[in-house]
Amino acid sequence: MSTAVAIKTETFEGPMELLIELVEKRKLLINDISLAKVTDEYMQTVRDMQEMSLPNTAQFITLAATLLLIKSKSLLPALDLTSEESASIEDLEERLKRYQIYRDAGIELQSRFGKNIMYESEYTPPRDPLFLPDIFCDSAELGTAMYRVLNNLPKIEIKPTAKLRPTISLEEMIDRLQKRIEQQLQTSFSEIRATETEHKNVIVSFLAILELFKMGNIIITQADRFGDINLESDRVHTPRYY
Amino acid sequence: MPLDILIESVLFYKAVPQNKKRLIGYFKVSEEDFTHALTIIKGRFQAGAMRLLETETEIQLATAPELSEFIESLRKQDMAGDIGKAGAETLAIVLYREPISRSEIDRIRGVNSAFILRNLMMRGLVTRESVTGNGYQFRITTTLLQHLGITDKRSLPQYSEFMNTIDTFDTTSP
Amino acid sequence: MPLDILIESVLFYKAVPQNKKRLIGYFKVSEEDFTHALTIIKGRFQAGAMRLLETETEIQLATAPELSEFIESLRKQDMAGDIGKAGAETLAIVLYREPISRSEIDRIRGVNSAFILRNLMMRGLVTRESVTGNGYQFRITTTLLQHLGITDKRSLPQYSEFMNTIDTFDTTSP
Repeated sequence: MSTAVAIKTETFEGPMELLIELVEKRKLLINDISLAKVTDEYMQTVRDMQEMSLPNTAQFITLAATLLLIKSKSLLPALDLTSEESASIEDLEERLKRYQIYRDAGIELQSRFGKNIMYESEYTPPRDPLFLPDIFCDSAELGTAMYRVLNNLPKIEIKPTAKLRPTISLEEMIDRLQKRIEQQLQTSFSEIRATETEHKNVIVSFLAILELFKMGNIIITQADRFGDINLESDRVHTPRYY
Repeated sequence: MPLDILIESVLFYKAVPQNKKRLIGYFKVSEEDFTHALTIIKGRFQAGAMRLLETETEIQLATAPELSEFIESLRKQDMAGDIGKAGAETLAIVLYREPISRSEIDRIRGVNSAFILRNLMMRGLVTRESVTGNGYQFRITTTLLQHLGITDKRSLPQYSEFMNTIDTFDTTSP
Repeated sequence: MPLDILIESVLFYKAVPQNKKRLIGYFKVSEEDFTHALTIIKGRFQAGAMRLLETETEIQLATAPELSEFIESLRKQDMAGDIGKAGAETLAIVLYREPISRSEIDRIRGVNSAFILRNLMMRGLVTRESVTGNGYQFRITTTLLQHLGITDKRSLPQYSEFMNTIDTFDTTSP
């Protein structure tokens, strides 16, 4: 975690923008290897955003789940991905590559914009204009027109997060798992998988385990290549002092 | 940039007659060079739809005389048409909110209103006044007000309700 | 009167962008004849101060990009500034993929683009047309071309490069 360079000042409108930035900063191409590499930093940035309670964090977390999936596959090659999971990884790479093209094209537009403007004729209103009213020039008609205008005003946006099912935050999941591991001392991924009904939560819980593993709080063992993954809190073996 | 190109661009951009003496002074050129540049422009325009008109004091661009009948038919069409829904909406905003700047109108409608406002001015329905350092502000013409028979804005349909909605929008939107 | 002369006079007289389809209908000509007339106008303008701008839907007259600085000196108001990163990538999506719906734009950007599109529309850089039963589709405007200093989008230096990449991408991926 300490190696991650936190991006402090820049704010990102969307997850794609952040992800592209992280990949390109390392001069990498978009593939599973580069995405696994930037996962930590992505997670850190999203965590920072959560702390600053920036809006739209939900969409960043959704993408974080896919990223952590990529990362975990790179850490545990034996991990068997469902076809749905593989598809979500492919889809992310695809979307990111597509986004990158338009982002690059946008950079070209931005560099030209306003540099050599081609002007249309300046408008000078006629000195003595005609008076050409029409059917709309009537206070009832104009009242109707005004009503239409006000009807089309952008609605004060109801926070999009409210409409979505509440996405569990990474921290919540890590906490929950940690407690559970400490209680049971040993658990296995298939067990967690069975208790989590929602697909997304399965991903998040699994990756949270990997996070714990990375932080040195648990031990992961896998007896054989396609066997179950066993989790153990390492607290018993190596007591920690706080 | 050659003088003739610069003069041509001023005439096109300004779209109203330009004083020759002023242009000569502005470009700091001799009268001969200026006249020569005009000859080049006239030659260039020969094959097209535009002409350079020249009086003793002024020059301007105009369509070729052969096109006068066609242009007249365009003008008649413009006058025969109505302002359309978008025109009515823009006119309504000016009526309820005047004096109002173009950027405020754009913000309320969510689209650029430059061309619609030109049409409304051409038809004598709105006028604009220059506000120092702040571009233009638009108003309903007195002729249209009389035509509408409005002496007091508050008698407009749902006046205070509409005003409140826009006030809220103004203070809550970014 | 030749078609190119008539079109040129409409553009000059109206001085606002003209819809190509409407002109084709008005003059009752084929699309080929119309396009040919535009080519003639472009050729004629080559030596002068004006250019013919063309999007997929509209045409308009404007000053040549080389005159930008000079015209700027004649103006009282500055043009509005930068478009920002989000604006630039959204413009790129519309430019390379027009006509395009908001949901497609949202999908490519991975974020809700309602606000940025509204902003671009207010600046007149994109426009929307309603498609029956399908909401709105967005297109670029001649105003955007004016700000980019190009007569049509294909004259962007990297246009075909980007277009090829996008085409390849869109045909090979699901």
